[in-house]
Amino acid sequence: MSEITVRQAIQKGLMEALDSDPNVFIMGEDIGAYGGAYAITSGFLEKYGPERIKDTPISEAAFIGAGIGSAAAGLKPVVELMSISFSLVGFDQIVNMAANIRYMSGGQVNVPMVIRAPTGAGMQLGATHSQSFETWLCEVPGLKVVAPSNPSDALGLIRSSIKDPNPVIYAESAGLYGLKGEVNDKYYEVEIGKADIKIVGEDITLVSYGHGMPMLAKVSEELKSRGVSSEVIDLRSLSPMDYKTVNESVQKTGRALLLDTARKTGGVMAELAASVQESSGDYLDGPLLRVGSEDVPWPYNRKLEQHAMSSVPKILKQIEIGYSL
Amino acid sequence: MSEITVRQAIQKGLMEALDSDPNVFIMGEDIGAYGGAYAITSGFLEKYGPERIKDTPISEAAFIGAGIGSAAAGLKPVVELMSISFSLVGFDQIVNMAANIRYMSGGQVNVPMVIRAPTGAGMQLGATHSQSFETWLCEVPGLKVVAPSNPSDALGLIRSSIKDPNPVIYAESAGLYGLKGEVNDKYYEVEIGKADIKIVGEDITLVSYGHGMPMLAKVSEELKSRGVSSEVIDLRSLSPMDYKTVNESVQKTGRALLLDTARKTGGVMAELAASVQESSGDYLDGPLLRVGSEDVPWPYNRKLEQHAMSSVPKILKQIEIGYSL
Amino acid sequence: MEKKEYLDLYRKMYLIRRFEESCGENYSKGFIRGFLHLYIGEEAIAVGSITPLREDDFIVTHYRDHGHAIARGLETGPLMAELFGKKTGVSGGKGGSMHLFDAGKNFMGGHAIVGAQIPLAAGFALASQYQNKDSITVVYFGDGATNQGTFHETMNLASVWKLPILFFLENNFYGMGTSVERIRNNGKSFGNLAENYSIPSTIVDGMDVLAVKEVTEESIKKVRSGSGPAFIEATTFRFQGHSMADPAKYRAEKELEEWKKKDPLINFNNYLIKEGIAADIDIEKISKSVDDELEEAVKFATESPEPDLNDINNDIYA
Amino acid sequence: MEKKEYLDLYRKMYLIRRFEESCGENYSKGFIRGFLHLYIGEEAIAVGSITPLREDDFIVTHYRDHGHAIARGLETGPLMAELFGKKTGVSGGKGGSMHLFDAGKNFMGGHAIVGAQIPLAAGFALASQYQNKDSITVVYFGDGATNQGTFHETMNLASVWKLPILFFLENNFYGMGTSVERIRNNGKSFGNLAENYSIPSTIVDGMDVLAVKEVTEESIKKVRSGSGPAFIEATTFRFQGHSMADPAKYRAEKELEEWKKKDPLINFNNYLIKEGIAADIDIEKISKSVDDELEEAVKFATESPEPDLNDINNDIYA
Ligand SMILES: Cc1ncc(C[n+]2csc(CCOP(=O)(O)OP(=O)(O)O)c2C)c(N)n1
Ligand SMILES: Cc1ncc(C[n+]2csc(CCOP(=O)(O)OP(=O)(O)O)c2C)c(N)n1
Ligand SMILES: [Mg+2]
Ligand SMILES: [Mg+2]
Repeated sequence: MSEITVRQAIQKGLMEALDSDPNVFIMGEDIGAYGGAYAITSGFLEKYGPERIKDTPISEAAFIGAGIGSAAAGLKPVVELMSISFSLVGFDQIVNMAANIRYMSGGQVNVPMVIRAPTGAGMQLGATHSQSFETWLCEVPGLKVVAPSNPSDALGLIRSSIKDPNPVIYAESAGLYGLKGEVNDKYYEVEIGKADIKIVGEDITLVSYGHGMPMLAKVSEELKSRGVSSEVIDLRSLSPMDYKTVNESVQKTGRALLLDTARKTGGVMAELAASVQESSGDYLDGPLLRVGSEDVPWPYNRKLEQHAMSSVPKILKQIEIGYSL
Repeated sequence: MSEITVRQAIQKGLMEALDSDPNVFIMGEDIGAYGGAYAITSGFLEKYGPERIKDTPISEAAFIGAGIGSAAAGLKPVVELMSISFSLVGFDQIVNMAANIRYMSGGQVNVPMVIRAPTGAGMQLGATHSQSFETWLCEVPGLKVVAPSNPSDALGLIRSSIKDPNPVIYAESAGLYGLKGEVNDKYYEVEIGKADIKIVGEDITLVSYGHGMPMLAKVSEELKSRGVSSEVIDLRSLSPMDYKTVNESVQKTGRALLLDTARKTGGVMAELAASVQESSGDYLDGPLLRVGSEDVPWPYNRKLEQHAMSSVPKILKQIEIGYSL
Repeated sequence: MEKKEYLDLYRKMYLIRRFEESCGENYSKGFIRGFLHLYIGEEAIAVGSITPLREDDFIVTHYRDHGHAIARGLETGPLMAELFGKKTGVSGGKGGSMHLFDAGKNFMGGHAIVGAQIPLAAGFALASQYQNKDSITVVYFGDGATNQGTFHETMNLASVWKLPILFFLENNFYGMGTSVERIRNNGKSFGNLAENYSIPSTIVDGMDVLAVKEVTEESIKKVRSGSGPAFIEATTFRFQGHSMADPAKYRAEKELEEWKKKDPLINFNNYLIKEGIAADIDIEKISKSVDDELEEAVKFATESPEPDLNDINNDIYA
Repeated sequence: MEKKEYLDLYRKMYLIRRFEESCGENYSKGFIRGFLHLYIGEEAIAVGSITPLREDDFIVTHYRDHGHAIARGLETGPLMAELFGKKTGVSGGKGGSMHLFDAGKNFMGGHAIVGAQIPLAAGFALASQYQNKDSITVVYFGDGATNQGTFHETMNLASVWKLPILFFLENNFYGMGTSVERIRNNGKSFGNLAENYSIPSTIVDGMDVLAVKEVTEESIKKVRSGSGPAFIEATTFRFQGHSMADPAKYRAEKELEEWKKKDPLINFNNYLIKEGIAADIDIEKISKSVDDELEEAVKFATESPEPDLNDINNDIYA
């Protein structure tokens, strides 16, 4: 075991892939000479050269599209977006092209591509730079979407994402890059589509992903101190979504709180709640609770931004109101 | 009262606005000389001239953006997209600009714009042309989204949309343009944000919008013949969403089926189900049921496409399984 | 060029023409549905530019894609079956007219979002470059598509990266009902757009299959040599409306008549006869063989099975 | 030009310089957060091009927007307060550095998605044209933004519709860490991109405030006359990193040193003295007054209240 950060885990996974598969290359804005907006590819240009670490012009639609084409031709592109907020200018390429080409061609054309992008709010970047579009992308058939919350999953998921023969969106919580954690030195992968039960418990199921997981850890602690045992689930993969694990847990505990760090309305947990109440309704002791960020454009001011975000107190309050726990 | 089609209702509303407000103008691809991809603006160019019926180059991002700017400067643009599927190439302008500018400017800049677009599948246009992105747009704070299901609402909503000082997405079910219905000759508007109880009933609440409503009418008939009384609600407005009307109905009936014509996963009804089970859980006799289209890219083949779509038999089957009705 | 090659060009053009006519009929009969865009009038472009390509070259095109598919050698049976939505169609009945694919022939799709195929095509070119192969990619698009941002973004990218890609503009002077002068303020030709990115451009009479073939061969040579992208603009006209839904009232009758005088098929026929390259009997033989082939194709399409209902969930993920 | 006008230009440039320096300090202290992009080195552009505008002209710019805001006459107090996230800020503390707005002054925003402000700006120009007003719109963007499709789409649209818009390219030769020659294969200047759409273009030394002013005045006249859009490229250099997070290691020390010799402020100062337009005492007076103003601005920002928590739900809908 080694202790590394999420950033280091992603770097490790990328370097392994670059080292072992000559068809793997990375492209994106300022990933080379600049070293990456969040320094993920720092030092890569020097090590792998400009053919494999490709700085692009500021034209997301063009280089996402080129990624798709190159994948369809047999390469393994890893495309970095500086922010998932910028995916919008290339949204047609992701949603209409990457996701649909296999289907429209009757299964002839695969798109083994990874799109990596930081996601989420909390850094006072304002309304256009703080969005969490994994909430939309995970609803598109043809795409897979993963979102690690810790170094171990970050490494395991970047490995499986690059190996996957489908287009995979790898959403990186921008606030977690510096998070440290243990990583197994023996090679492993994390299966896309499998949630992780972080804590086994009896009284309530807590579900989130990415940036929500550190919050759930605190909530679980606090509940424990109140004598309440919580089962904590990290979805890790938003598409495919591991409904089974969540349903089994909810059927055991009879209660659940689903946490989005994105805005509540239309968050990942909306679909999960709608689906779980349908499958596991009979086992529920009350409604499924949801917490998400406020339904407002992200404000710059720190106080407002913090207030807009999901938080431990908000979660505890919902649990109190909903289940008197 | 007059009997007109949805198409005629939209035309009437647009012409009224053009006649009464010199700041209203329409722009989009082939709305002038060609008369509009779905013939909504047929004859408009001749009547209002090229300054007010503006044919654009095929550059959705540019003319949506120009619509936003012109609205911010005091005009009343009605932007037509040939298909809501094409909104993706201008998604950044809609989601990051139109929706956020008021907030980011601290309330200084209004964007009184309407974006009209046909939506939905069923015409064998394949994966890239059959999407229903109102499901995403209604989750964006700052935007309003309406989706009429009949001529009367189509007219009432186009009136209120054009008057609204905010950006409004007016989603037109492409399959309903020819639908006929009664329209009041006296001027009226339909308030954005108010659902419509089409049929009052006791045993089950049926909710949809747009293209889903004709299906619900049939389902309600069939249920009636089985002695089951259904309350049928047309959301009409997807943002703001009239949770109150839905909750009241569900609290009365204790049962509900929510119908999406878009894909089930991430459809409008996901959020509604998640929210209603939270607010009205105590009144429910079972889970909230959802029907939506299959989670697949839209296929071209007619049999497959029809099979992918929501349908009356699928709805009835769900109701039978869920509530034994 | 051998007589055989001339006749091959003629046959392909004639096959496209008759295929499209057959599509029109079968659309009216309801066997083909959705959006259907015919290539009648533009046949010389696909045939002249695709014939000189190698098998390992990639082709990416737009929704008006039947001509390119046929020129590439996709069989008319599976093509027609695709339009009929059948399981035996080139895209398994899932793509339809706008989304023809044959990965085995490196025919990487018709694409229906205007301009969206252009970045995609750059990716195939990038793959060839990355793998040190000398295959190239040709991407087709219309005059209307030049207004999309993706066109410019990709031209720039291709130029900066010196990608082996041939941008092929089919300028038929209309994007749906919108004529070129209404969406462009710098003349009716587009070459300067390319030169702007230091991409060499050529303009050619798209009604003349030999001319198209010649300039394409030159451009292919250039692109294959590794010098970066090239751009060809072929001027043409679609003899029909934009799609089956379009009566094309926005065009003057006279404009169409003028263009019809340049019918690529008739003119090439006349040329072959006049130059003594072929005799009437050769042409008749081709007509006959094409008619037979198409009869077979329609029969194949008609008799082929529809996809199974479970096919709906296949082909989403690999 | 009167002495007063010269000194006004100088004062604005100096105010921007000092404002930016103060921003940098206050960022280090943690009072300003998020992304902060300074305009140091580029002052002559905003001042030279905005000074000649009329009050009813619209300005739309990118995230590197402090200079334009100050040149437009937005007060430094509310500007600094915005960066501090205060309720008294020009955008109520909700926009931050990248989203400065003052609708009353037709300052229609800094915008943070590269290239996204360009279509928006066309809309303001369209409104002026539609209402038969002779106001114009100026839109600012960087060299990197020219790679975005929106830039081309809007240039084309503006040209076809003859919109009264002035496209203003601030070419500082880098988009973040990427130098112009790495994202463009046709030289380091961009004028041909405009001419391509029949938009007249001018290139100007963006370190020389008088030169910028002069060419902008000419372009404004042209655009205001109704002849359609114009394009100006001003060459410049940012003396700092892209944002506060960027040590700018990708640039050679020497390149920066060369450009610093052209410091627009120092050179204009020297020019004023050399030509006898101003005396040292005038400059000193300005320094003093600017320093005082900024002290006030920071004080105002510091002492201003934060937004109320309920403000979070305001300003979403009208
Ligand atoms: C992004 C987008 N906008 C609009 C459309 C609708 N549309 C389909 S074809 C077309 C015209 C394209 O014209 P052109 O590029 O000249 O090709 P042509 O049809 O003449 O071959 C339009 C507007 C679309 N498919 N995609
Ligand atoms: C669509 C999009 N992609 C990427 C970014 C990140 N980004 C912000 S500024 C910038 C560089 C822009 O360079 P340039 O246009 O030359 O302006 P400058 O900063 O030099 O003034 C980049 C890549 C963004 N904000 N939006
Ligand atoms: Mg055309
Ligand atoms: Mg720059």
